[in-house]
Amino acid sequence: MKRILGGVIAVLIFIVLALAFVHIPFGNIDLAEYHYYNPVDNEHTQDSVPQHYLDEGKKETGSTNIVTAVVVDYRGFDTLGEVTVLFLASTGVGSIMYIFEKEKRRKVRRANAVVETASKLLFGFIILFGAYIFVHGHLTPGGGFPGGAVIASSFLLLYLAYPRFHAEHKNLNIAESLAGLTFVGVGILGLFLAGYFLYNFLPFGLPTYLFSAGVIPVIYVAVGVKVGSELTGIVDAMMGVRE
Amino acid sequence: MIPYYYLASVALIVIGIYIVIAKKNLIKIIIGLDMMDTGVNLLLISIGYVKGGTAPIENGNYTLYVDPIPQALVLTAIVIGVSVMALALSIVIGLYKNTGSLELDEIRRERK
Amino acid sequence: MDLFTLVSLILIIAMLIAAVVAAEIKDLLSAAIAMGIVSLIVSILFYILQAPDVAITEASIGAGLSLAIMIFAIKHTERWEK
Amino acid sequence: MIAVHPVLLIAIPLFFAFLLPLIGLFSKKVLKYVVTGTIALNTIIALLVFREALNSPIFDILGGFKPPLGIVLMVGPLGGFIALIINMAGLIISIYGMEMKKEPLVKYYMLSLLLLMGANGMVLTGDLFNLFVFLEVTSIASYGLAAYNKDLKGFEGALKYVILGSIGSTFVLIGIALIYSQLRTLNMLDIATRLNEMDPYVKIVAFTSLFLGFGVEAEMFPLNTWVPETYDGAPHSVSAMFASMSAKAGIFALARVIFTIFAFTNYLWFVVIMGVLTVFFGEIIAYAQRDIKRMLAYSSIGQMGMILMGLGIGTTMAVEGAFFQMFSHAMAKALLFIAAGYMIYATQTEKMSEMKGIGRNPLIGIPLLIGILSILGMPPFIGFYGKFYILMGGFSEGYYAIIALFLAASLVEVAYYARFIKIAFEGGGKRYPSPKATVYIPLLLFAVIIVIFGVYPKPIFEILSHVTTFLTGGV
Repeated sequence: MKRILGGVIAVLIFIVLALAFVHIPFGNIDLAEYHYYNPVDNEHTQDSVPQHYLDEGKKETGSTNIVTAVVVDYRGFDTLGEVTVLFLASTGVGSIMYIFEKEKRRKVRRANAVVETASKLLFGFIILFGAYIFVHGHLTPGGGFPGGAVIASSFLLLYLAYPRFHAEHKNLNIAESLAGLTFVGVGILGLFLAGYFLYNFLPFGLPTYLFSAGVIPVIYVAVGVKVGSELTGIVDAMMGVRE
Repeated sequence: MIPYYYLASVALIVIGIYIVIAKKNLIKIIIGLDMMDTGVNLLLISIGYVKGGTAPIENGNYTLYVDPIPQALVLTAIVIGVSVMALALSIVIGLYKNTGSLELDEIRRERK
Repeated sequence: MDLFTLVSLILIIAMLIAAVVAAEIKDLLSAAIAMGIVSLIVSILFYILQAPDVAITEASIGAGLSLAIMIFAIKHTERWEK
Repeated sequence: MIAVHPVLLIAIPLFFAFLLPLIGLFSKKVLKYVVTGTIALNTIIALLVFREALNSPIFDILGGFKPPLGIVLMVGPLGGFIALIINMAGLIISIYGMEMKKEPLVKYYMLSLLLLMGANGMVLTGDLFNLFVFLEVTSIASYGLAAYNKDLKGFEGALKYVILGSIGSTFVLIGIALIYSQLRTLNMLDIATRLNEMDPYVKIVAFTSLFLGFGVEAEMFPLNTWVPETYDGAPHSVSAMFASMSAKAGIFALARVIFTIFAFTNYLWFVVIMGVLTVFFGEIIAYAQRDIKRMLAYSSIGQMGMILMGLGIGTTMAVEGAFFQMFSHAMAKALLFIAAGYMIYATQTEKMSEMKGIGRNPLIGIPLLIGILSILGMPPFIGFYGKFYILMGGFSEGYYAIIALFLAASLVEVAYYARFIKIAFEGGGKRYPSPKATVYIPLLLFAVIIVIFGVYPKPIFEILSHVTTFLTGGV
């Protein structure tokens, strides 16, 4: 019964959406031909939003990677919201898993010596790699989110190799709080210095250099630390369930 | 003709919706939600594709790039998807600890 | 048919097969892994569509960590769908 | 230059939510005062923003890029009004929330601050994708809070909410993708001006997706099956927050989609029908309920349906009524949920039939009576104006059949609330413990607001005179 209902609804939605996508071209688009309207100054322009990012992005934000420029600078407020979502998820998971944590620990077989040593050796390198990804977010593909995920994966390795391993909740909380405060603090500083929340108030420097693009690297480091500690927190809460 | 990328992503979304409606196992339902998210992400990225364009990283040699905005949106959407999934899974674990079952109808029976 | 279309079509068909497997298989662990394969193929498709940032993120978060979290959840509950 | 930045309404709760874990390391006792203080600060800022928005709409440009390149917050008089309502309700509920004993407290306070922040963001933002992000912030905070009791009921309600909420947000994202693919922009006003560049079929599909997506948060008919279980399973203060904050933000986002973005006039009958179905569904099932919180939850669905109907009828008068109803429902339902919390605590049961004489204590009884009468739409209270204006708007548009259904549903509403009043004020009950200050102060505050603006509604009507510009696609 439920299967038939599900099938019917699924087919209906498929048809409706597929018919809508007949009207949307794939690939054959000229990004420059969409002219936006600026509601604040009430003017119709000859400019197009994506084309503007591609043409002026490097000049306006100092970032070589335009996706990073959009994520952190043009639409930085979305990223703040997104970081909050992850923060909420880790808070929520922690709040739900709270009652299961106090029960006694589960017995786990020890991993063998090779795995233990190798993961101890690899741990530092993986952290370094994650840090590399988020520090260079404005120059190469990558950024705070994948970098943070890589850092969390290094902790995941330790969890799998050492059954007794346990990340200190206090330290994770402090790390994510400080990173979050940095992000909001940079935003509020921009508000005081220039009148715009999240304004890119640092000098841009020379593009393609590491110390360029103003506040983008600062924000991406904060995002990386925050994402890393939050995902580690989620992994810890999920692993921490004792039976 | 509808481009196959759109069809594929709509198919993923629809399979996800089918799983959510038809299945009674909670972990399966969450897999369905995740699949819907993935489908929408693929949809957004295909909308931003420009034939012959390269990734929007300015190295000087290229002049045609793909649309950067959907990529920024999808970065956000991926993280949101994983957050919802983690929270949903922890709720499922909580339900399992309370009822000893993952099936929706058994849980409903348990409550009565 | 150029290389772009060929590779995309092969990957898309593989992805849809993995999605159907994830929907229908009774073993939840296999279903979760099939979901991970869907995410992984989608991340390759992102790369083909010139979105390297998103590809990296999807591969590490969507395919890697969320699969790990899913497997933990299955370990703490049951493996078989009734 | 703007004197007060609306972005502070979002930045301040966020800053303190990130700060709370650090404060929690030193002392857990000060947490509740920090939270209440933060929300009080926010309410003051909301008041200032609202005063400024009355003169002219505020555009707060974020990151220094002119929209649609950057994200902009746009606050019109109505947006400022709804933000003020949300913050005010949040402040009063946070007084009740001080009573919360269940660990982990730090997480409870963080989640409730971020719920407030998300609701503020949904109301203030002028960017479609940003609206989606804040929708997610609000709903993920709600999922965490709904499961906060960590019992079977709480988990079940939260899971239902997660499933429907995720489907809803997927639909919102599909709608955004459709709009973006045709216009290559995300700013609401930009979309609104260039809407005719879209293909008509794509436009309808995009509208339907967005409508269904936000309908989950706004408790619209086929998507509101999560409401009773989630409200029932959540802690009492959280149920009050859902009814007065996240539902209001959801319905305002829906109003934005209908009027600001699409400015549809020929599809509004669809909204009216969804609204009337919601009213009917909510009120009829509420009549059959025996548990107080479930009854209030279904009644909340009914009230949201009335708001939706008002929006759908689409004349100035009906939309004024809808906004008035948002105000009155936010105040009265929060009051009733807090009262329900006390009654459940005092009687140790959720069954209404066992709450004999609970209202005989005047500290509970008088606010309870005021709240119920306001929900029913009795004249000297604020609930009256909302219902009356929606009805009058319906008459002027000739929706006679729908008005008849609306009145029938209202009669059902009267019936079940009267049944409850009879039990609550009956003599011969046990002696109940008298309420603490954290219970009766919020109740009295809500009751005072309901009475003052019921007797003297002129300021509200002055605010609502801006509805005309809102209807024609203004901010």
